[in-house]
Amino acid sequence: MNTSPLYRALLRTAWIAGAFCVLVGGIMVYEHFEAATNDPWKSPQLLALREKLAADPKNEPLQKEIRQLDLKFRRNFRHRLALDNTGAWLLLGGTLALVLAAAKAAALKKTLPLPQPKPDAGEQSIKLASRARWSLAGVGLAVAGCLLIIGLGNTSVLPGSRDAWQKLLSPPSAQEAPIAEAPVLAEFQANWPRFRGWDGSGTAAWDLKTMPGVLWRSVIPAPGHSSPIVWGDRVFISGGTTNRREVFCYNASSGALLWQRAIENVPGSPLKIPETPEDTGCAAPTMAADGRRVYAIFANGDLGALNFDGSVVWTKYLGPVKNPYGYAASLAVWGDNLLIQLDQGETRPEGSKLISLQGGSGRVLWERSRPVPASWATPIIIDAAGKTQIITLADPWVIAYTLADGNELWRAQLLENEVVPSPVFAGGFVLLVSPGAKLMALRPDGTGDVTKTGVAWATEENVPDIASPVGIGELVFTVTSGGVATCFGANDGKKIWETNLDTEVQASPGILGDRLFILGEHGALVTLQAGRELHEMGRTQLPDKFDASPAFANGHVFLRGVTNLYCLGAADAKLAKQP
Amino acid sequence: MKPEFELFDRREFFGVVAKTAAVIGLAGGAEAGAEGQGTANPFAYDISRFQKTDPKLIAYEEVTRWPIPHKDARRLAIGPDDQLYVCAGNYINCLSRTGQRGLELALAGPACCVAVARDGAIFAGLRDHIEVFDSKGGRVARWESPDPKTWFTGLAAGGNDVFAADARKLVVLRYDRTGKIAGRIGRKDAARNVPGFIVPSPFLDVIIHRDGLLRVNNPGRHRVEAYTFDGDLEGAWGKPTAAIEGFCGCCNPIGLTALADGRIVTCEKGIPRVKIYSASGEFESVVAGSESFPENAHACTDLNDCIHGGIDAAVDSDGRIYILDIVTSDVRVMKRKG
Amino acid sequence: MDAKPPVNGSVTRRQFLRNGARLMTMTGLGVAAGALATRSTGAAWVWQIDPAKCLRCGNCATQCVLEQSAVKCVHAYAVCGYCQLCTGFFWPEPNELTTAAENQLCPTAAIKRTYVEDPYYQYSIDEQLCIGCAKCVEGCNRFGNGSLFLQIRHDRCLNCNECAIARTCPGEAFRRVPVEHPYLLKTTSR
Amino acid sequence: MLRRLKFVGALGVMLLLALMVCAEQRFPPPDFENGYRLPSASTPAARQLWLQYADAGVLLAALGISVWLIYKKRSRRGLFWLSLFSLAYFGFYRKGCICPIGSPQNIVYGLFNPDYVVPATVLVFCFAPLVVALFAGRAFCAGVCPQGALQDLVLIKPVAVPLWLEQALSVIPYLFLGAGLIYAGTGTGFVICRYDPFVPFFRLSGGVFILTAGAAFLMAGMFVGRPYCRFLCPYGGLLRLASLVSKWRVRVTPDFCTQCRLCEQSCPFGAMREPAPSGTNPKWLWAERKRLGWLLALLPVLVAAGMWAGSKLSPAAAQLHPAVALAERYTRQQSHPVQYGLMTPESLSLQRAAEDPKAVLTAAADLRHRFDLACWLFGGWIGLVIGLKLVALSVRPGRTDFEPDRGACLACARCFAACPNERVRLGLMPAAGDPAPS
Repeated sequence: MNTSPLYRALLRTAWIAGAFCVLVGGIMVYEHFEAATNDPWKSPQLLALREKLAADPKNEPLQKEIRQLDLKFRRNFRHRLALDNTGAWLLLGGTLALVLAAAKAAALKKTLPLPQPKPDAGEQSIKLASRARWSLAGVGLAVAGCLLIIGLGNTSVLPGSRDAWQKLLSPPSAQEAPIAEAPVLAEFQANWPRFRGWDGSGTAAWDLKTMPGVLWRSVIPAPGHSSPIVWGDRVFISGGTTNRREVFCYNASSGALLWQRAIENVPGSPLKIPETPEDTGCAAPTMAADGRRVYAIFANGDLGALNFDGSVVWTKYLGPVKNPYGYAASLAVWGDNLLIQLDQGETRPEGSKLISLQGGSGRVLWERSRPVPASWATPIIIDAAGKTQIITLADPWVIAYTLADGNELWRAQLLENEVVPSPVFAGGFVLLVSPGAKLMALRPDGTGDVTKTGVAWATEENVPDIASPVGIGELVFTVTSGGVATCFGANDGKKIWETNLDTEVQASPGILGDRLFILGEHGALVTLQAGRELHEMGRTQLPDKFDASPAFANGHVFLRGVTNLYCLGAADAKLAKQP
Repeated sequence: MKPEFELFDRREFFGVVAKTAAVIGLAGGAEAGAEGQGTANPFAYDISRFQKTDPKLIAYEEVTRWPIPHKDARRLAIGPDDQLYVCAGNYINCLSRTGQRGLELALAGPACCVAVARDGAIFAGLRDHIEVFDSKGGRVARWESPDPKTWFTGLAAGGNDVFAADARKLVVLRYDRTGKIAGRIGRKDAARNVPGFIVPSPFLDVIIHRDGLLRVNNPGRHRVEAYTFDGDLEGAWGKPTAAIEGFCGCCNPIGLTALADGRIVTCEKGIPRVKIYSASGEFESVVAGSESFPENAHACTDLNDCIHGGIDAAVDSDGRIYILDIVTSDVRVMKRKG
Repeated sequence: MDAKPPVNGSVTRRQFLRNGARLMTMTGLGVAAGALATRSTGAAWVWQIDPAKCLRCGNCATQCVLEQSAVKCVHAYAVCGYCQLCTGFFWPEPNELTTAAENQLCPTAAIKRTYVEDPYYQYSIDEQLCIGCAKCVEGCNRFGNGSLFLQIRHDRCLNCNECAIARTCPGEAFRRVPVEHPYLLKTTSR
Repeated sequence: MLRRLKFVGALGVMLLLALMVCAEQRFPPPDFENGYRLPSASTPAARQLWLQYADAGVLLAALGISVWLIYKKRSRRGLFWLSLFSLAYFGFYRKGCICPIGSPQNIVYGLFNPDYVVPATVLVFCFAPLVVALFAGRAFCAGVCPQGALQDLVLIKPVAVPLWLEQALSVIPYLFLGAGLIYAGTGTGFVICRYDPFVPFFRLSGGVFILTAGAAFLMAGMFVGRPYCRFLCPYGGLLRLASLVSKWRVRVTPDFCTQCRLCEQSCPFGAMREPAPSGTNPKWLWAERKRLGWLLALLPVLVAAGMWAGSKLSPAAAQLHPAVALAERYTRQQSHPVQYGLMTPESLSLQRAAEDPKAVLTAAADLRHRFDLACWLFGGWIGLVIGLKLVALSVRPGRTDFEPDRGACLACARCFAACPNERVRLGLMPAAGDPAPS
């Protein structure tokens, strides 16, 4: 070991310089982390004192304490900056000394090269080269592996492929295109696109000729009171509970469950939804379809649009719905407009509104606030007095709006307490029910306040409180929840006949051809002659409870029971397989 | 939905592995040091405490709300027959109680303020002059201001006087019904110990209170000052604080109106809120807190500073308060609760 | 002088390849440099903050490579309202309108408040103390005329090729400005 | 044309109006009575433009001196003092930026980003060392680069790095170069500058992460010669490629080599190559030629594999771009909302994105397409680098003397002193006997 004094001196200076650098470095690192709490803006102590001062402003000692503490922290902060600056230069000087001393010491101990004979130089270089090649191949593999791992572990939520981007970036324009070939009115009439048929009248023109029998029956996986809607060979119903709400699609001829899709992750919709009253449940509003999409709304304010294949087009949260018994007004659809009567509020109006959306994109076309509390009736759209009018019922106002821009046409103060039965347009009149009080016929051609002038006739006999009326030609039929069916004259309101079906009735009656179908709550399907003479044509008992109104489409009657969906048709049709 | 019991699904598992691999990989190495810092900003200017109003204090609720015909609104006033006069853009619109559009006065320049006398005469304050219209909308007279740099931002029409608040020359001019200037109120005057107005942004307002005194807001001093018709300062109240009982920011209140029983309604911007004080200045209740003016509050937060915010209020004969939101250009009708 | 001068004066194959490659690289570099040179205006760039885009997020105080950030608050006196209660100087809930520590918003007391005349006060920034945290900028913009704003001070800034703050700025407020006009001052309140 | 003029005119008027409205809303400053005059904001000037041109001049001069010291004067001491000067001037005075190592990013950013004009000084700093390397090898690394000088200074006891490890590690500079250029081209940022371990020392301040990295490199630099230059510096990769085809090359001996092997261990950077025995043994020759054939055939396969692996990288690599990161956070926020603190960068940027989400997403889409292409190229580049290195290792160099490897040699002139002929040239040794005829 070369122990010349110079070498030992150099070694010692190197060690001292090294220790000095480590010391200064240590102090600076300590200062850096220790400052985490006592900088003037970060120190929790100072913030707490300020909160206390805000509570009682005149506290002198507290003010003095804050000022001293603030000054101390600010002085520490300046001190720390100065320390860092000098520390940096000290570190620089220290490392310079360390390096020079060490380099000089190493230079002293430098051994001169003594090349030894290398007999196998050739083979060695070839062996080294091949090992180098293998290590290079190893590096290549490692890098490729890294690339793949990073690629696979990609937690990016943005779409990967180009067309996924297209869909993300241009949802609205994509919908504009199919507007051109929106289904024509006849197609709406041929199907059952919304609650009680295309115009909400509960009637269908074709006839069944014989008493219908059950063709198939399918289990409904989720509870709900929404009526079935039918388009083409598909039947759609909605169901759900507070933690999951879904849309189900069945094949109309076989009853097979084609798909079910949950309406979830609706932007803005709270995860935990408030309890809805048990008898209404979450899925009371009936869905709507416009030939390209189906729309479903639920009691917690979630609204979803789905394609016929079940893929979600758009979802929207309409805000918390404050409805004492649970929101139940069904959706209405006309061309590409989707209408929602969102009435809210216990006894006073709380943000009730009528919203018109564009079906394709969910864009709000217009929105009108309504001076009414919560209601449960479904709006209907009629062509009367040269305008397409939307008739809405609520307590106390019946209001008509124009479909195009939602301006108010006329209003009448005729209703009170819980308005459940929906309006019907029959015999040139708008028939509306003030539950348990009056059945009235209103002329839809007025403007402004028509409370006194608009009512054609009114009757207090056998007024329904839940089921909506149904009319055909000159006759109007109603059913009370106690089971009393009555027939009135459409132009004068005179009672023609009445009968007691001795079964409670929740569902609204419907007319198929010339048969009046009344669906009892405990499964009794009663068929009466829809004419001036009372004549019961038949009664079948179904093993279920029924609250939802029937749907008539492509030759069948669809009924939604509490547990099953039933399809009834002409008895001689071949008995489809039971699922 | 991801079942809870599973620690994390396949994609996240690969995410974790990728993060470790990424740290050694180049792309990842770069990412390690790049992203901003933790979830808290130690320098955040936190006034969220003042943006939530104690529900017990809120005494009014919104009945309805309708948009106003033009953008760029500034002031509104109530006429004798409860008609609403809104000045927005170069127009003054008269709206019925239900928001239907009635009379529209087109003016040469931006309409800054409006007042309607008991006999129906409409006084429209433009930047530097006042135009007088009869109740049918016919132009009757044009009153010039004494100084070209005048900027009228508040008008009050009394029996036989009209008071015009000039935010630029910091004075309230007193006109008589013929248009002659009968006096100047509020100018800095040590002898009459009037401290003078501080008006950093163009919001000076004047109302004629039922107790016969004027009420003028002094936004820079965060006070409401009471003056006689001849300009003697009778008293002033107001405390500069963001807390609910004071006036927040650099220059509030920006709008005044009075209820039938003499209580005063104040409007503030920055933290947009409308409050009610007793005639002598004790804080009483809140008409609408900052949470019901989200767009207005936002107008002051993002990039442009607070010159686009602002609110004005007016009261009709049966106590309903109409609040004009300058940012959303709509009028809200507030009715006392219960 | 290559390893061993070629015997017959002709150029060896390896050397020919090398000359060809060199020529190609030279032309490549020439083309790239030419393309860029035609657009180059001889100017050089320095970093600056656009006050209209600054979101006052506090990154300027913590992300700069320098211990004490090169970003400071600058006061546009022409825009200032000289308010007695300056919301950039005082806490939102000031105890009273004095320069006592408990009323001041600035964590390092870098704003000097001097009386001009009733009722006006002048507010000026002490750059030694300011750490560029933008608390006063937010206060002034939120309630006042917005006369306080952040700027990079070019007597302190090292002009890194990629500014460490620009990388994490949420408002993308940093951009390169010519060396001769290194500031984006606020003259009117926009 | 006229239509567009009308449109621009209308736009102008509208803007003027908007300004007028805003300005009209705002008051001019209050008019003071006591003669107070508005102070004006101080605007200290940035570093003068001519100083930057002076830096470019100093760079060219230093390069000239370095070439002269290596080829004419052949003086190690001269290079040592030149590197000290460079450390002081380019490092501690100029604080590093914009240095040749970072400048390729500015060039690529300028090429792919029309609104960034590359300053002339950056062109000089990027191309001058490369052009010099095309003629005289890595003269820049020898004495002009401050980072190199700093590591040279701390080199105490060089340890030889085994060839297989050196070859493996020397792939990293090209990875870093590739990543740096694709991130610059796509406008993400300058990662080479961001992760330069020595610039914080010149600035005397920096983040804890980067300072510890710098200290670690210096510690390593005491025993492994210039670790950053050999195993990480991307510009070093470019200079290495340029010096492979340089006109002149550094030679240990001033005239001829007697294979005395005295200079074999003299190179601290492992760049010394001994003469390769002529390939007379047929057994070896045939195997080598077959291997070379296979490796050349493997090259396109490696490039294709690299491209495939690279394309997988694009979504992850794109997340580094602030605009793509914002779009990711915005989309993730829609499905799983996260509560960020008040006025934190994340919440503020989300607020800004919420004002016009479509623009944010379209921008992210364009960037993702650019990243797809860039990562595809990056993968191919890695495959190419590895393929070429494998080929280079299986080609038999015809060497007769001890001479430094063209690419690896940093022209630090340490090996000159080890050569007896050099000592003779310097007159330190008498000429021993007659030299072998050349």
